[in-house]
Amino acid sequence: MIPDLGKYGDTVLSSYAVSIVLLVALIVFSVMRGRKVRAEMERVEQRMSRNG
Amino acid sequence: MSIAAKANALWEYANPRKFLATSERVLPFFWIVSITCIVVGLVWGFFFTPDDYKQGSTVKIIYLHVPAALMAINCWLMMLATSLVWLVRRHHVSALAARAAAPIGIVMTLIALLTGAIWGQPMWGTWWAWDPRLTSFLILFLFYLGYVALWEAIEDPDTAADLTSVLCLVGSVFAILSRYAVNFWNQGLHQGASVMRAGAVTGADTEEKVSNIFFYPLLICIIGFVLLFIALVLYRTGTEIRARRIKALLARERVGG
Amino acid sequence: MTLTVTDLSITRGGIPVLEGLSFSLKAGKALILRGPNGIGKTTLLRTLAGLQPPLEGKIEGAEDRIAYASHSDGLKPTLTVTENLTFWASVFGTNGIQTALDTFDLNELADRHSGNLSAGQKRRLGLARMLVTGRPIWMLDEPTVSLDKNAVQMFADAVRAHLGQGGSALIATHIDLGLDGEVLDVGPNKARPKPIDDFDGGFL
Amino acid sequence: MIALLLRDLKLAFRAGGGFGLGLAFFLIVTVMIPFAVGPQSSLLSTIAPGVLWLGALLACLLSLDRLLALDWEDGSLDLLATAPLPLESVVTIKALAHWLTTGLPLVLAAPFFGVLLNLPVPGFFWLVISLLIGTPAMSVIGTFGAALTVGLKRGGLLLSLLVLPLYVPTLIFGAEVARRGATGMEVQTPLLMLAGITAATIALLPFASATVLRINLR
Repeated sequence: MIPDLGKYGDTVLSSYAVSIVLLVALIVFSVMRGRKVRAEMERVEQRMSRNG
Repeated sequence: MSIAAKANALWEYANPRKFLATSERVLPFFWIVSITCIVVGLVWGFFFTPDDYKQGSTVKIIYLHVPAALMAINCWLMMLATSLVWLVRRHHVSALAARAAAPIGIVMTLIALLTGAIWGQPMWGTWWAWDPRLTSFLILFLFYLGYVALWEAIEDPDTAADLTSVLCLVGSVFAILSRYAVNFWNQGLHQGASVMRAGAVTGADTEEKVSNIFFYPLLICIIGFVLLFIALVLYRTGTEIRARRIKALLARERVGG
Repeated sequence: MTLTVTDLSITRGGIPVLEGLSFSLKAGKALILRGPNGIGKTTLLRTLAGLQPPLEGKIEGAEDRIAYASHSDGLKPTLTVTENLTFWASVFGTNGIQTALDTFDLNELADRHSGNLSAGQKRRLGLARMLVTGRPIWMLDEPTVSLDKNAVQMFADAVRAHLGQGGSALIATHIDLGLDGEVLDVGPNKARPKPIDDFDGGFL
Repeated sequence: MIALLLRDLKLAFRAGGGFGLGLAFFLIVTVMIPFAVGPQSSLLSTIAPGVLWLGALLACLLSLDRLLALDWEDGSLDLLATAPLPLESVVTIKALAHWLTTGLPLVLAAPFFGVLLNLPVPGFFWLVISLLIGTPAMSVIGTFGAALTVGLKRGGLLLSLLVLPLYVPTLIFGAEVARRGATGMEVQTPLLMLAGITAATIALLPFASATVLRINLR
């Protein structure tokens, strides 16, 4: 499945691993924080409209 | 619509609510297309391109290294533009977009630095060389860190937006100066960065025909990174807008709303 | 010349605190600011002094005519009384600190380092600093804090003398100084929050 | 303006004013370097120009957080902002006072520390010249950093982080002049660049510093 990377196999695979991990982490953190903030805003808005 | 009217229509997106509504509508497109592009580009590049005769399989790293490096710089340019818009027109969305973009720039710079270091190990025989291009990215990384730290440190959001914008402007000038300084200081091991000629990456003596093999997947990866950057900025700006709104609501509650 | 404020709204940390404020302060008069803590008296004084921009409204007759004294009065403990006053006099382009020394009874202390003064003496030095600026409108933020009864009396006399020479004063304080002037209660001008579903308003 | 400069100098020289702090730090760096890298004089003379420049830079950095913070805390900045003096002049004078109390002593002391580090003889002249031209830029850039972080509690670390990348061009060209001077190479290009950076920062950066200071005073 994985093509023959020759003697540089570790180099290529570790580059891909590091980059993909970083990208995925960035996306996951962005989405997690986005969800949290969105829920928080709805909560605050509801409380404010209840209390006038 | 006249050009002026179009320009005016563009400023309407500076209205946070309109921004949120529009970004919500277009975001799915950007997420899907960007991730598809990156997956296709990387799979193509990883599985279906040959090794370079000089660098062997390490040439496959360019599919990550080059787009990340491009975005690291373009992200700073985008922050510069939005900072200017904030300083001149006082659109909050603009300042928040700059704030939202900075961490993406950090990650892109980090990817460019790390893949560069990993690639440099077998090629140059060392993890880290004080090569001008690597050094410039390290300095850019410091600029990003300082910028984010300043945003985090300041309580009042408008003050933070003003100060970080000025820092971004001044920083840009110094970043360009540093680039020249670093070039002067060390002529460097790094190849030229001409992206449009992937041959530059694979060595000048490679045939152009061969470099086309690397060029198309690289182009797809670059498009993917650009779209991913846009998606992330739109999404994160939305988050910043909501966070800002929460802060404003709570502050109003405190003064007795 | 009169300081005139029309329909002024001011913000603190991006949030409106006072709105619709109008008053005028004539030469020779004092205006006492009253209102509960945290309502924005300090912010008002800072806005009038030109340290921060108002949200709305007009301020006339303030340009380069205000001597502002905050809670801390910009005195260096390692400089003597004379040195401190001379410095501020030359920054504001006036000379003659002697009047200020006389007015606030500071002649005996002239060569003392201001770090060695008592709280009341420091306060007097702070007021002398207002005098050496040569500016007609004094803006004082809680000037009687840490003053004893005699010192308060001396302070009131000094302000009265300043008014007598055609100056004016805007003072945020809780105590009665017996000055010739009006009292302005800013309580009713507390900014009312805009309706919360106004999204743009949520940014202000 | 002269009054402000004189006051700042007076404050720096009086007790607790922080004069000599940078110099002491510079001394520590140069004395400790041989212990850290070994006593071979050939090695020391190779790294001497760079070490001396770096020492000067760090000594400068060390004193930055006092540059505006003291005047901020005691309300002097508020009063200066309402004074007839434009804030641009205030920050320029502040930078000048910082240079006179930190930069200039470092320039004057550098030759003595150069002896400790076996700096080659032709290097002394160029070391002093490069520091003389370069340290004013460091004071002006530092003032900008200090103005950015003046209202913050614990702004010291942030100040260093912000100022560090801004110091890079000055350090590169300055140390390059000293290094080339020490080895007898021509110094014209880096010297011109260094002078250009200093001139440009002195001419332009005070406007940015005054802008951010005004924002911080709001």
